[in-house]
Amino acid sequence: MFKERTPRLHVPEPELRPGDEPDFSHVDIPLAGAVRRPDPGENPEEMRDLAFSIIRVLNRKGQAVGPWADTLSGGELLEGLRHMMTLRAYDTRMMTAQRQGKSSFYMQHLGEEAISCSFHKALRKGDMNFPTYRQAGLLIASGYPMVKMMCQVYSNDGDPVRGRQLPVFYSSKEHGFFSISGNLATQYVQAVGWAMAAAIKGERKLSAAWIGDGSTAESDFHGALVFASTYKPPVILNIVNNQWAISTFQGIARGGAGTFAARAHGFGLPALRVDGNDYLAVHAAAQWAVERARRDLGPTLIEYVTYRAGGHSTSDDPAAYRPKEEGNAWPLGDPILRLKAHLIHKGLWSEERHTQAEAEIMDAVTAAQKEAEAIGTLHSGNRPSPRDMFEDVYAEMPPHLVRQRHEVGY
Amino acid sequence: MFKERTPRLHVPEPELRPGDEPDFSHVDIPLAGAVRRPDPGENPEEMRDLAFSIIRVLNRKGQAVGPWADTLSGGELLEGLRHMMTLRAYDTRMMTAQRQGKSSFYMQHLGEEAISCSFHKALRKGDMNFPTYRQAGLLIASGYPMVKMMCQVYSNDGDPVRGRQLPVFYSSKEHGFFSISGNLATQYVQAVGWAMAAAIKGERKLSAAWIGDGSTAESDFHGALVFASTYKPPVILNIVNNQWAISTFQGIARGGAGTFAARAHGFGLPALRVDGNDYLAVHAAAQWAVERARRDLGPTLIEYVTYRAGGHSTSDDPAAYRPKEEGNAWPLGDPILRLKAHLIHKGLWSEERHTQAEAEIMDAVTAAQKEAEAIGTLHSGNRPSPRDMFEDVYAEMPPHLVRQRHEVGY
Amino acid sequence: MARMTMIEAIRDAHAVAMGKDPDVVVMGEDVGYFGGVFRCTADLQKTFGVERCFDTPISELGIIGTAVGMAAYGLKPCVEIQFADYMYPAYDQIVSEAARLRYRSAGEFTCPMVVRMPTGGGIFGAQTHSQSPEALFTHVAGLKTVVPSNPQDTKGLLLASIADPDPVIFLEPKRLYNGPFDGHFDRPSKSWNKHDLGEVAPGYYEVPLGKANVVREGSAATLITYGTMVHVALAAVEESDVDVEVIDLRTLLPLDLETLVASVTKTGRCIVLHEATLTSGYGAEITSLIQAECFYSLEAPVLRVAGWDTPYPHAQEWDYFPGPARVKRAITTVMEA
Amino acid sequence: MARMTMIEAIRDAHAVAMGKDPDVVVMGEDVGYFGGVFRCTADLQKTFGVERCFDTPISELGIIGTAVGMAAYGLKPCVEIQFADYMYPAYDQIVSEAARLRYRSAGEFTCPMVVRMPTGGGIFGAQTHSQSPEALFTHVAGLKTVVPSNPQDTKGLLLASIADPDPVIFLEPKRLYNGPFDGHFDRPSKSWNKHDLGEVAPGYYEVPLGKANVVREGSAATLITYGTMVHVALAAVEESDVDVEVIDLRTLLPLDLETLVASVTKTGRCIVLHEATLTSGYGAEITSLIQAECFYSLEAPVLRVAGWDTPYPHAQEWDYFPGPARVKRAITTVMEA
Ligand SMILES: Cc1ncc(C[n+]2csc(CCOP(=O)(O)OP(=O)(O)O)c2C)c(N)n1
Ligand SMILES: Cc1ncc(C[n+]2csc(CCOP(=O)(O)OP(=O)(O)O)c2C)c(N)n1
Ligand SMILES: [Mg+2]
Ligand SMILES: [Mg+2]
Repeated sequence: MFKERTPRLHVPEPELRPGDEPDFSHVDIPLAGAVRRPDPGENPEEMRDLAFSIIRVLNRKGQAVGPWADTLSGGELLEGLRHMMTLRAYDTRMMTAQRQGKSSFYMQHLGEEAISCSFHKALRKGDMNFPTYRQAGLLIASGYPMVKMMCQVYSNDGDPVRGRQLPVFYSSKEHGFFSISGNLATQYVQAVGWAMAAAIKGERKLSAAWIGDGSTAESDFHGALVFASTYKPPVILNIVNNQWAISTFQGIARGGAGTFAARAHGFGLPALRVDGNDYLAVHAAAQWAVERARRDLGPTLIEYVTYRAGGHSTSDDPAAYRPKEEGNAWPLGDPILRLKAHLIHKGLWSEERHTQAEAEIMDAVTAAQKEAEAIGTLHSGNRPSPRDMFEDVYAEMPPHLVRQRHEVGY
Repeated sequence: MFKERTPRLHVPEPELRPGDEPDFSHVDIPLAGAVRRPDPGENPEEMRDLAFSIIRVLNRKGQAVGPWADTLSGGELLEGLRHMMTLRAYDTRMMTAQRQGKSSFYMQHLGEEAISCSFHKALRKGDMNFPTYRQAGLLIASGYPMVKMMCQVYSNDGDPVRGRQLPVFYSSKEHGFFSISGNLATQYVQAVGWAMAAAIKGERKLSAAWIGDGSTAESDFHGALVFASTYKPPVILNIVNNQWAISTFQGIARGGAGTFAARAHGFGLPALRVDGNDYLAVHAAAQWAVERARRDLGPTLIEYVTYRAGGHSTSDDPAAYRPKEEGNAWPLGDPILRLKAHLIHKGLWSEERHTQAEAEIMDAVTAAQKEAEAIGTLHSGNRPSPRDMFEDVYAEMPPHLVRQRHEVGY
Repeated sequence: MARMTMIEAIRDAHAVAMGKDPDVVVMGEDVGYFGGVFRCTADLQKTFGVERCFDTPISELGIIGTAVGMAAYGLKPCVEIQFADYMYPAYDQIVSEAARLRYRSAGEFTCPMVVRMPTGGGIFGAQTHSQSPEALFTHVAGLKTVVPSNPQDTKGLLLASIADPDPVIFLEPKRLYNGPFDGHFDRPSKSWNKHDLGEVAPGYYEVPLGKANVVREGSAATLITYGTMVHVALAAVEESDVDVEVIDLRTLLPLDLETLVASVTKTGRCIVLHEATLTSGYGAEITSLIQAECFYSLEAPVLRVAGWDTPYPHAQEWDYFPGPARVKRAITTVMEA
Repeated sequence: MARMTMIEAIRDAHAVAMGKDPDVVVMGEDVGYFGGVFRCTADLQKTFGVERCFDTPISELGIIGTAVGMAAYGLKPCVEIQFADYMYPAYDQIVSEAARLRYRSAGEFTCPMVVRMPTGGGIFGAQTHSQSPEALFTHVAGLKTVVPSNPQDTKGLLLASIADPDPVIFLEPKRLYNGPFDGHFDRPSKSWNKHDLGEVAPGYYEVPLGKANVVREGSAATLITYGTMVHVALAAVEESDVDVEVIDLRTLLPLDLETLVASVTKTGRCIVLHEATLTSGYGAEITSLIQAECFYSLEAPVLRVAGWDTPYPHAQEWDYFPGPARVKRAITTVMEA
C-alpha cells in the first residue's frame, strides 16, 4: 500500500517576481548547431526528440553552424536585417504616437522581430498567413506599404479597413495576411481550413497558422490540431512562445511540464522547437516545414522560443508582474544584434553601416508617418465616415440597415 | 531542392466497409503480461512507451499474467463477473423494451462492460465519476437500484430526474455518478474542476472523467487537459476507445497516427493504454491511476481499447457503415467470456454456475422491470407531472415561470 | 415535379448545387460515407467524391472554424451541425468570425457558407435534441437566418442560401423532415407525399431570402410564425372559426417587415408563434416591430405564444410544445381583447 | 461609508464574500497575481492565498467548465471573463451545462456561480472589446443576468449574486468602472468620487436580484434602461424639458415587471434604451412585455433606442454609441407620437 496525501491545488508560479534578480540559468539551451536535421519526409514518430530541444544556427561568435545553417544568401540576410530594423523603428514611432494620443492602442514586437520577418522569406505569393497581432513583420517583409499600416493605427480616412478595427489588426489578402480577429486563437483552425481548401482545389498554396504560448490553451488550438492531423493539408502551425501572456508566465499555459511543441505528438504530427531570436534558425525551420507542405507530406508544428521584451500592449506595464530587467537577461539575446553580428562576421556589414542604416530607416519611417498624419489621426483630420459603419455587414445592405443608416443621416 | 506535389485532402477511410470480410490482423496486440508496470510516482516523461502499447493481464488460456496482475481477490472477481452479466442482461431487456415502444431511446454497452464495471472497483465513496452514456456499469457496480434506472428509461413517475432527461442520462450524487449531459465532452473539463475543488478544500476525493474516442475531438477535451496539467488535481482522465463514433471510425478522430493516450504527452501527463475487454487489466490500470491521485501526484490519462459491438444507439444500424461480423472478429474478445474463463481456470467458477447465474440475473432484471412497468412506461401509466417541467429551473421559481405554470393550469 | 420529403429536398438541393458549382463542399459529423444521421447528405460522397463531401471529427468548432478558412479561400462550404443543440461549441466561430469577417476586413475576405442544423422538438429528444436557437443568431449582425417549413421552400431556400455571398444559418425543423406535422401528436402522422408542398421541381431554383409567404389569407387577425409552427398554426386556424391570416416568415433575417406590416395593418390583431423559449425569443423582435409599425392599427396587444422558459423536457414534451390547443386559446384571447 | 470606484466596489464585494465564506473562490485570466486587467481582483490573492484566487490558462471554456465542476462540488466560483466579447468559447458550458444542471439532475447537482464580465463600449475597444451580449443570456432558462450602474449597487448586487444558489451572469459596464459616464464623450470625464452612488457601505449588504430602481421619477414618459445607459438617460432627460421617469433595471432576469408596468401605466409612453445591437436585443423583450401589459395605457408605441445592427466599430465609436443626442430625439419622438 501507498501513503495517501491530501490533494493540493498546484498553482504554477514563475520563479521570479518584481524585485527579484533576473535569472535564466535553469533554461536548458543547447549549443548552436547541436540539433540534428532529419529529412522532412522522415516518419514523424522518429523525430520526437526535436520537440524537446532548441534548433539554433547562430553561435555566440556570430557564426552560422550546424545542419540547419546556410538556407539564405548574404543578400537575403541583409534584407532580413533591414526588415527587422524597420519593424523595430515602426514600433518605436507607433508606441510614441499612441502615447501622444494619436492612436487608441498599439502592440509592439520588441525581441520577436526575427520570427515573422524571417518566416515570411520561406513563403511565396499565394500562401496565406493567419497571424496574431504580433506578426506585423510578415507585412513589412512582404513590402506592404507602411503608410497604410500607419493609417490603420491612426484610424484615419486612409485606413484600409475603414476604421472598423483596432489599430494593429491589419488585413491584406494580396500580401498573404489574413484579417486579424482580436479573439485569440480563432484563426488557428481557420488556417487549417484554408489549407484544406487548397488541397480540395488541388492548388499549390499553403497556409501558416500563428498563435501565442498563452493562447494554445484555447479550444481553437485543439480544433486545428484535430483537423490538421485528420486531413493532413499543407499548413504550418506556428506557436510563438514568448513566455508571457499578459501577466501570466508560460507555466500557466502548459503546467510546467513538456513543451508546446510536444503537443503535436499526440496527433502524430512532427514538431520543431526553434530559437526564435535567431533569424537563420527561424528560416531553416520554416523552410523545412514548407518543404513538407509542398511535398504534400502534411502539417508541421513549430514552436519559436523567444521572450516578450516589452509590455503586452500600450495598456500594460510588465513591471507589475516580473523583474524589470528580465528582457535583457534573456540568454538568446536580441535578434537584430545577433544577425548584425553574423553579417559583420561574414564581412557583409559593419558598425558604421548599421548606424547609417538605422538613421535611414528611421527617416523613411518618419516620412511615412508624416504622410499618414497628413490624412489624420484618431482625434483629428480626416476619419472614416459613419456611413462606413453600415457597409460590409453584408454584401448587400438589408432593409433594416438602410433604415438605420438613414436615421444617422447618411 | 525537392519535388513539389499538388496537395490532396487526405480523408481517412477504414479499411473495411459493409460486405468486406472483418480483419483485425493489422492491429498490433502485445501479449498479456508483456507491458511493464512502473511505479506510479515515476517521472511521466520516463513512461511514454505506455501510451503506445496495450496493458493486458488475461492471456488466451484465461491466466492472469505479468506485473499488472493480482489486484483483485477471487471474491471481487466473482462480483465483477456478476456486475458485467447484470449490465448485459439489463441492456438486453431495455433494448427490447425500447423496441416495444415503452421507451423513447436506449444505448447499450455490448462488449464494453468491463470498463465501467471494473473501474468502479478502484474507487471509494466520495469519489465522483463524470460519465458518458456508456458507463452505466458504474451505477450497477455501485449497487444503484436497477428499478430506478428503469424508471428513467421509461420516463415514468418513478424517474428520479422527473422525466426531464433522455432515458439513459442517469444522475446519482450518492453513487458518485454525475448527471449526464447529452452534449458530448462537456463533462470532461467539469471533472477536472471537481477535482480542483477537492484540492482547494483539501479533501481526499478524486474524480474520474469519461469520454469516447470520437469525442476527444471536442474542445472540452483540450480544456480538461490544459487545466489538469496546470493545477494537477486528483483526476483520472478516461478515454473509451471503442473504435467507432456513430458511423465514423477512430481514424477520423485521430488522423491515423499516434494513439489517444499519447495526447497526454503534450501536457506532461502520464498515460496508460489498456485492454478494455480485460476486467483485470482495467482494474489494474485504474488502481495505478487512483494511487497517483491519492498520493497527490496529479492526473493520469487512460485509454481503454475496446470495440463497440452493438449499434451506437437504438436509432443506429451499424450494418450501413461497417462489416456485419466485425464485432465478433475483434481479437480482444468478449469481456464477460474472458473473465468467466479466468474464473473457471482459477477453479472459482464453472459452465454450470455460469448458466445458472445467467438465469438468476435475468430473473432479477425481469422482476425489476415488472416493478418499473407497474409504475408506467413512456406512453402509459403514471408519468411525471407537467408541473415538474417548471421546477428546478432555478432554486426558487421566478415570477415569469410561476405565471407560465399557472397558464398550464398548475 | 417529384414528391419529396424535406430530407430528400435537402439532399436534392445539395446535389444540384454541387453539380452546378465545383466550389460547393459538404462536411459534418457522419455526413460523408453514411450520409448524415438524418440522411440529408446521403449519396453525395458517392456522387461527388470524398473531397467534396466528407466526415469530420466531432468538433463543431472545428467544422465551422475550418469552414471559415475554406470560405475565405474561395470555396462554398455547406456544413451540417448534427443537432442545433450542439452548435454552441461553434458559436464563437460563427459570431466572432464568420459573421464579422467581411466587416472587419472591409470586404477583402468574405465568408460565404451555409450552416445547416436540425432544430425543434416533438421527437422525444429532450433538452439536447430539441432546441430552437434562432434568436441567438438573429441578434448577430452579419448573419442571415432561414427556417423553411416545407420541401418546396426547403430546396429553393437552401439553394438561395448556398448562392448567398454571406454566412447563412439554415435551421431545419426536424419534426417536418418526414411530414407536415401539425402538432396533433396523438393522431397518425402525415407524409409529404400527400401534401402539395411536397412537390419539388427538378433542377435549380431559388426561393429568395427575405421574402415571407402568406400561407393563408385572413381578415380577423395575423398569425406570424415559421418552421414547424406554420403547420400547427394552420391546423389551429382551421379548427377555430376565426379568419386568421397566417404568415410563414421563411427568412428571419433579413425580415420581410413589409408583408407583416401590411397584414397587421389590415387585421388589427397579431399573434407571434414559435417553439423556442419565450423570453428574448425571436417573437420579441417581431412583436416589438409590429407594435412600433402598426401601433395605430392594433386593436389588441400582440400576443406571443412560445415554448416555456424552461429547458425542453422529455416526458412532458407535449406539455411544452406550443400545440394547436394553445394557439386556439391565443386566437380567442387576441380576438376578445 | 467609503468613496469607491466601481472597480473598488467589485474588489470590496469579493473581499467581503471571501472573508465570509471559505467556499468562494476567484479565478480567471490575469486575475491572480496581477489582480485582473481592470484590477477588479487586486490583492485578493495576497489576502486569501493562491488557492482562493488564481490565474487560469487562456481558455474561457476551461474557466467555466472547471467552475461548473467546482460549483457542483460545493464551492462558489466567482470567475472573470476578461471581456464579454470573449465569453463565446465558454457559451456552451454556460448554456448547456451551468444553466441546466439543476434542472436535468432534478436538483441533485447545482451550479451556484457568478460569471463576471466587462461589457459595453466607449473605450475605443472596437468590435472585440465593446460588446453587450446580455440578450444571449436572457434567452437561456436557468440563468440570471445582472447589470449594475453604480458602485453602491455593484457591491450589493455582486454579493447577492454570489449568495444566489444558481448561476448568475454579472455584466459590468466597463465605461462606468471609473466614473458615471453620461455619453458626453467630448466633455471632461467625471469620477465616482463626486457622485452619491460612489458611497459604498463597508461590510456585507445585498441589493436583491430582481428589483429595479426608479432613479428619476417623472410623469410624461418612462425610460427603461440599465448599465451605462442609465447615466446617458439621466443626462438626456436633464437636457430635455420633458418629465421622464428613468428606471434602472439592475437585474434583467428575473425582471421586475411590476415596477415597469406601474410606471408605464402612469406615464403612457415608453422608451427602452440599451447599447447592444437592436435586433433581438433585450429591448425587444421589454418592449414586448410592456406592449402586452400596458396596451390600454400606451399613447405611443414603445420606442427602442439601441446600438446599430453592425459590429461595434472603432473609429466611428461615437456614431455607434446611443448617446444623449439620440435619446433626446427619442424623447421628442415618443412625446409627439
Ligand atoms: C478569446 C480571448 N480571450 C482573451 C483575450 C484577451 N487577451 C488578449 S492578448 C492575451 C494574452 C495572449 O498571450 P499569448 O497567446 O502568449 O500571446 P502574446 O501576447 O504573448 O503574443 C489575452 C488574454 C482575447 N483577446 N481573446
Ligand atoms: C456536442 C455534440 N456533438 C454531437 C453529438 C451527437 N453524437 C452523439 S454520440 C456521438 C458519437 C460519439 O462517439 P464516441 O465519443 O466515440 O462515443 P461512443 O458513442 O463510441 O461511446 C455523436 C456525434 C452530441 N451528442 N454532442
Ligand atoms: Mg505569449
Ligand atoms: Mg466511440
